[in-house]
Amino acid sequence: MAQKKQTYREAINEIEEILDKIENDELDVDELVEKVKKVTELLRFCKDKLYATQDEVEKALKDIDN
Amino acid sequence: MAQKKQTYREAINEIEEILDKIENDELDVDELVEKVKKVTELLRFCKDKLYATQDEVEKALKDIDN
Amino acid sequence: MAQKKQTYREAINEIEEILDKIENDELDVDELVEKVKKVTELLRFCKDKLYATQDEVEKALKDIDN
Amino acid sequence: MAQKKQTYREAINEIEEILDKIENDELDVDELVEKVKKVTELLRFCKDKLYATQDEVEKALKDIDN
Amino acid sequence: MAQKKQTYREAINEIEEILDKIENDELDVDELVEKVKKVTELLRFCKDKLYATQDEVEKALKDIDN
Amino acid sequence: MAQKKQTYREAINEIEEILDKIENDELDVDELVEKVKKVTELLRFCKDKLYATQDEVEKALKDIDN
Amino acid sequence: MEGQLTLTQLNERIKSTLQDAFSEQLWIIAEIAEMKVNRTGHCYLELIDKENKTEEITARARATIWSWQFRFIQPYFETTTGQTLSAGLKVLISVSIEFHEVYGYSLNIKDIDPTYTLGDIARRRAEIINRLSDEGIIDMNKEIPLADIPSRIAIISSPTAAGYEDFINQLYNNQAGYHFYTKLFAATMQGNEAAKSVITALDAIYDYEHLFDVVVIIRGGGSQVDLACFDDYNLAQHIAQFPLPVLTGIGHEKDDTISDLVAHTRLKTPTAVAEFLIGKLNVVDNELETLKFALEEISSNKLSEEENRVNHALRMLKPFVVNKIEKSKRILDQKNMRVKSAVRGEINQQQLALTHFFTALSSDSQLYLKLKNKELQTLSSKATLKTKFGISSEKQHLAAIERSISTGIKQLVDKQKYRLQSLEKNKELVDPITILKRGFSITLKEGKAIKNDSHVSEGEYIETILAEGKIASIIQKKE
Repeated sequence: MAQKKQTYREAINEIEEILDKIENDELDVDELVEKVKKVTELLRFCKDKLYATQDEVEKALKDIDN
Repeated sequence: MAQKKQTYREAINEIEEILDKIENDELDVDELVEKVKKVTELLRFCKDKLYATQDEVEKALKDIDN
Repeated sequence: MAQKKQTYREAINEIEEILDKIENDELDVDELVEKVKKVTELLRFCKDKLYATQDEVEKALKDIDN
Repeated sequence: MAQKKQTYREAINEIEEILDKIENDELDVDELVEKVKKVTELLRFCKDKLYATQDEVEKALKDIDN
Repeated sequence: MAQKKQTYREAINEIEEILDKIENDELDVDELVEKVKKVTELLRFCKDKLYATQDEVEKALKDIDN
Repeated sequence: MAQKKQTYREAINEIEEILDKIENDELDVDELVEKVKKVTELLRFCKDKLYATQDEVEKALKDIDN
Repeated sequence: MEGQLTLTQLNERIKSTLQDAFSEQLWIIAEIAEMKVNRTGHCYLELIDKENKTEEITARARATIWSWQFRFIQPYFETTTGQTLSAGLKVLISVSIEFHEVYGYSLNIKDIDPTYTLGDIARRRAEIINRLSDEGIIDMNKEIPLADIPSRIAIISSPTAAGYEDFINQLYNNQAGYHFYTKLFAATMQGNEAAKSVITALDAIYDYEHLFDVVVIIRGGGSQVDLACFDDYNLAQHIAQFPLPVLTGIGHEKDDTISDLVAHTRLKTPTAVAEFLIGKLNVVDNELETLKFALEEISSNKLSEEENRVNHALRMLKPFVVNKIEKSKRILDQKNMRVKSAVRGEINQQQLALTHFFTALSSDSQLYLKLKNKELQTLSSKATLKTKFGISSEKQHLAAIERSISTGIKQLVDKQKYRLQSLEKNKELVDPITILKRGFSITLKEGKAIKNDSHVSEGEYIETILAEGKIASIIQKKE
């Protein structure tokens, strides 16, 4: 889906935004854990795209007749 | 307690404010004990918060690799 | 006693005031003994307060290191 | 005695007054002896008072150091 | 004697009065002897009084040193 | 004698009166001898009195210096 | 009929006439319509010429290339042009005209100039490129952004081709373990049917466009020179306008085909395409790793920065506090010292003042007494002086009186003497005695001469002096 293609970039943008904030001291220690968790989630999401098998895609491809 | 609601940032600011006052002789002997106690409390609070944060961050980072 | 309520700062100010009077010859010999006694009392009060403060502060500081 | 009630300051003032009179020839020979006696009495009074003061003051000052 | 009650000041005044009279020729030769005798008496009186005063003053001054 | 009671001052006055008369020619030859005799008598009297006075005065003055 | 010729004679005469007319070799341009090589290596061709626009065949000729020549000509041509020497090509050939009595007219090809064919191909390619360009589609496929993670791949390939196998192996055995999704859309990848076949495959993929990130056209293991089909306009048009990025890996080392040109990305071989795709995922993976590393670093920096801050505050606290207390102690000590010195100073000052007063008293009173003494002495000498002066001035007074007495008397006496003298003289004239002797008498009242009767009264006692003797009488009557 088109949205799926965008999500990776968005995820990356969000990660970079958060990293910038941490680096530029715009983030309090209080917020740090939450934000780090958010980044790891996003990274996990992106990595899954690289490594994980998406069954529905596999199935869809199998269904194509040619 | 009210202190629990205090953020790390506020605690650090308060610590630095008190330290400045001690350094710049803006503090009376009368206030000294109280203020030193306050600073030690705040430092303990910050340290605890910092260690907790560190643990959580490390845990989050480990989660990415799994 | 009323003196217990006196702050270190007030004591120092009073010492200073009496000293100024002695130094500027505003004091009669007749008053001298009384004033000197007052000053020594104030000095003693300040010393005691200072040492008490030192003890308390050192205790507080030791607590941090543990 | 009335003299006991006299302050050191008053005594000094009286001494100075008499000395001024002697110096400015405002005194009769007839009065001289009496006045000189008065001054010596006053001086003795002041001296005594001063020594007493000194003793008390030194005692008070020693107390500070202990 | 009445003369003892006379003060140094009165004696001096009388001397000067008599001297004035002698000078101004208001004095008869007839009275001269008597008046001169009077003057010498008065001078003697003054001198004695002065020496006595000096002695007493010195005695008084010595008393202070003791 | 009545003359002894006469004062130096009266004597001098009488002398001068007679002298005035002689000078003003108010005196008859007849009286002259008699008057001259009178004057010499008076002069003698005055001289004696004066020298006696001088002696006594000097004696008195010597007493002052002693 | 005389002069009648046999076919053989005719053909012999044609042959000799042709030989005379075309004794030399000629360079001619023709299109290869057919071409085959027999077992012995001889190459038999059919050459044609076409009307440019109508494509109507305007000439046809058989041609041969003898095997010994073909062995040189063919590789030279093919390596120079990158094209298989095959039907459809336009060629510039050096020919000799042959005429065989039995087989008739044919051309024996001695040489082919590959530069002509090259030019022709280039021209045709340029035409196609111009056309694609004019139609505005030449870069269309390039403009489609390639997905960041192009893992869903539609493959157009011959399923039996070694290149396809290489591609699949390469992709699925990637070291990182990236997961790819592939779907093969089989097509003929060489020969005249190839373009059409690939287009059919593209159309099939088009129906499932949303399931794919990328289309891959690969060919491998086939002839390196059989690429003309990928210069096909129709194929190029399809590729260019395909809504998914098309990657090519059709195995040509030298020039790009037009298909390569319009494709999103042109790669040399199927393996290269696989590497390219893995590389894309690698980039993402690296980016993710970088971000992860950055996250680690930044958050640990942040935390250690904060830890430093806290530790710094902790380290500073003690010295600050100790310093503060020491300072306060010093201040107290200073105050203590100040108290002592001020108090002692004050007492010393007072002592000095008392001593001063005493000295002043003693000197003042002595001075006073001296003054008085002097006054007395002055008075005493004044008394002596004045008394002595008084007496001596009295003496002078007396002396003056004495002097004036003696002078007064002397003058008086002198005066009397003179008077006496003049009287003596007058006496001569008015000597009363003389007069008296003449009978005159002097009447005296109380010793004084009466010169006027007003001086006397009746009954008074008067004396009358005569020249000789005196008469005493009482006045009885005044006349």
